Amino acid sequence: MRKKLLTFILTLALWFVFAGHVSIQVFFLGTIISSFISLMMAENLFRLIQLKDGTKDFPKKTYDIFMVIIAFIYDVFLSAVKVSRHAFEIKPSFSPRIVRIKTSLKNSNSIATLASFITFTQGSLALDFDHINNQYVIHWIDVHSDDEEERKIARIRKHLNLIAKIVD
Amino acid sequence: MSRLNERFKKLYKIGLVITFAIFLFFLFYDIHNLDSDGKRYLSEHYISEGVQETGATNLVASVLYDYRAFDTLGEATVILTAATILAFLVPITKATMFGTTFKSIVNQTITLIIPFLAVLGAYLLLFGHLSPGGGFVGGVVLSVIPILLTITYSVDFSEYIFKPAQKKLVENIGAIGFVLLGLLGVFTGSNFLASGQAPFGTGSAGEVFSAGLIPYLNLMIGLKVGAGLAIIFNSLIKEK
Amino acid sequence: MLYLILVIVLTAILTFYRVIKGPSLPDRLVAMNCIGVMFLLVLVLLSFYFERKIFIDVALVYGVFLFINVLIMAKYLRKPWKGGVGD
Amino acid sequence: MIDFILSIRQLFVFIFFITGIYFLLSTAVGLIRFPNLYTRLHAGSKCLMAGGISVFMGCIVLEGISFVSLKLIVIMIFLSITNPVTIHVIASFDNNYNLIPKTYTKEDFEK
Repeated sequence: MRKKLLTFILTLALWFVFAGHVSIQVFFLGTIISSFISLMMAENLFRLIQLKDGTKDFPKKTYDIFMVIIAFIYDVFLSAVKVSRHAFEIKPSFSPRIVRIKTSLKNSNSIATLASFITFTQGSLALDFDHINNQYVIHWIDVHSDDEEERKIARIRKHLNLIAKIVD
Repeated sequence: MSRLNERFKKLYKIGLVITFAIFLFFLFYDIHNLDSDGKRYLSEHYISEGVQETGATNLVASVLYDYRAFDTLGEATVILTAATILAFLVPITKATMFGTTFKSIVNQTITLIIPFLAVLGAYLLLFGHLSPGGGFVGGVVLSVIPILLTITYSVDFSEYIFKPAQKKLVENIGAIGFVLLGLLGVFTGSNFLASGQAPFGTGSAGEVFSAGLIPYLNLMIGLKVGAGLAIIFNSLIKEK
Repeated sequence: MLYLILVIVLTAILTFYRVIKGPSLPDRLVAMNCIGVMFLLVLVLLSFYFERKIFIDVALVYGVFLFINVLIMAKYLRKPWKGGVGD
Repeated sequence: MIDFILSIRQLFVFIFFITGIYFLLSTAVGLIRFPNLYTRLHAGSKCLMAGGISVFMGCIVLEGISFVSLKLIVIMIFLSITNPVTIHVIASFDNNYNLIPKTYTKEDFEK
């Protein structure tokens, strides 16, 4: 029931954004359509997220989501600066390396979220995911030594803890 | 002889491009000079009086579903014919196709964006007379949902969720409903598929429930196009 | 605003070099995806240039179709084997 | 006072558009100059999304608070969700692209 209510509110907000103005007729149509969608698809949408604590710690969760969005935008711009610096060099120099990282996440929804985070951190790209050994295959753009590799893996662990707080 | 033949093949392509360019030049020259003559009286009439006569702020929708609605009926019949013939001719046996299999990352993302697609399709269908869009585009966006299910999971899963009989039923509802809505014009004493001239009341332009029959015709075309495209895609992909 | 649109179209033409040259098929797919997103930005900026804000719907639908297009191409395009259909 | 706020807004719009042009140009140059596929994927994901986000932010500042800027935010979130998935699909497609023709022999097709 809680899932259906959440889906209903989200789709109704999306409907008002698309419609562009607020009136009684728009609200009437939107109620019909979003109730239809939430009856059909609510179970599939939140299939793997466990809402264990309910509405008790709602402000804390909102703060966490806000922190994730800030970290996302910061990472996108910082990594883009780093790649564009490679593009305007006179002689582009790389030292690529392919690394496998083991994760502790079990939820397949959070695995998908972490993959898009890995694509946007500095100089890394999620190539593949191995379901048997539960590990990512990651391509780094420049890693010069083993010491530097450890430091970069630690940066991914920070994202992993951040995501495990919200959806897991 | 063979050397001459090769040279002719090269010159053939270049000559084709040049001929096409000259043809396009004359076409655009004619369109550009259309202003000077008095050939534009019909489009002037549509632009100046279209909103007042039909009640739809989107002028393309007012031409498609009011002035030239009979052409739209013919266009929609093409999709019905294509879907039925494809479902009839393509054999039932399934073969192995060597497509790449997607990992769970793709599946989770597609599960997240399917409600977004449903709301977008419903908006394009129901607001066809107020904004760009309309029945055809809304139907294509709605038919994207079964196509996504087909390419990420399999044909069997997609046909388990949306049954083929249900899709046939929805398409037939669209096809019959269009004609029945057109007959409403005859019962009130005017022509077939008339919405602006028939005494339904056009309403005030700019609101959701206005413009006579146009929103309902949009809805019918959207259901028909969406179900038809889903049937065509699922009958062409024969993956085991 | 018009100069901004011209610069983005020029970057799209620069990217089109990779579509023609690209040695393998995934290179061409990446370049095509980039060109698609650049023209989506051009559509949004054109709606601001002509001051018709209602044209943003066109950009929305274009973004949806771009995603589907790349997914279907990446699933079913492959190298033709000897004696097969595409040989 | 109103002139001051307007000039501040113009300055922000200018900064956002200039950064967007810089990242889009670096996308095109990177796609041309980088040596192999995986480094080109880096240019096609990060620089492209940074350029797109900054152009959208410029449009939002230019528009102000209205329904149009909310619609722009919806497009921005949609792009930033789907673009990493597209890059991942192309990368995994390349893996299978090299592997599949070796694993199937001619006898498999004659069956």
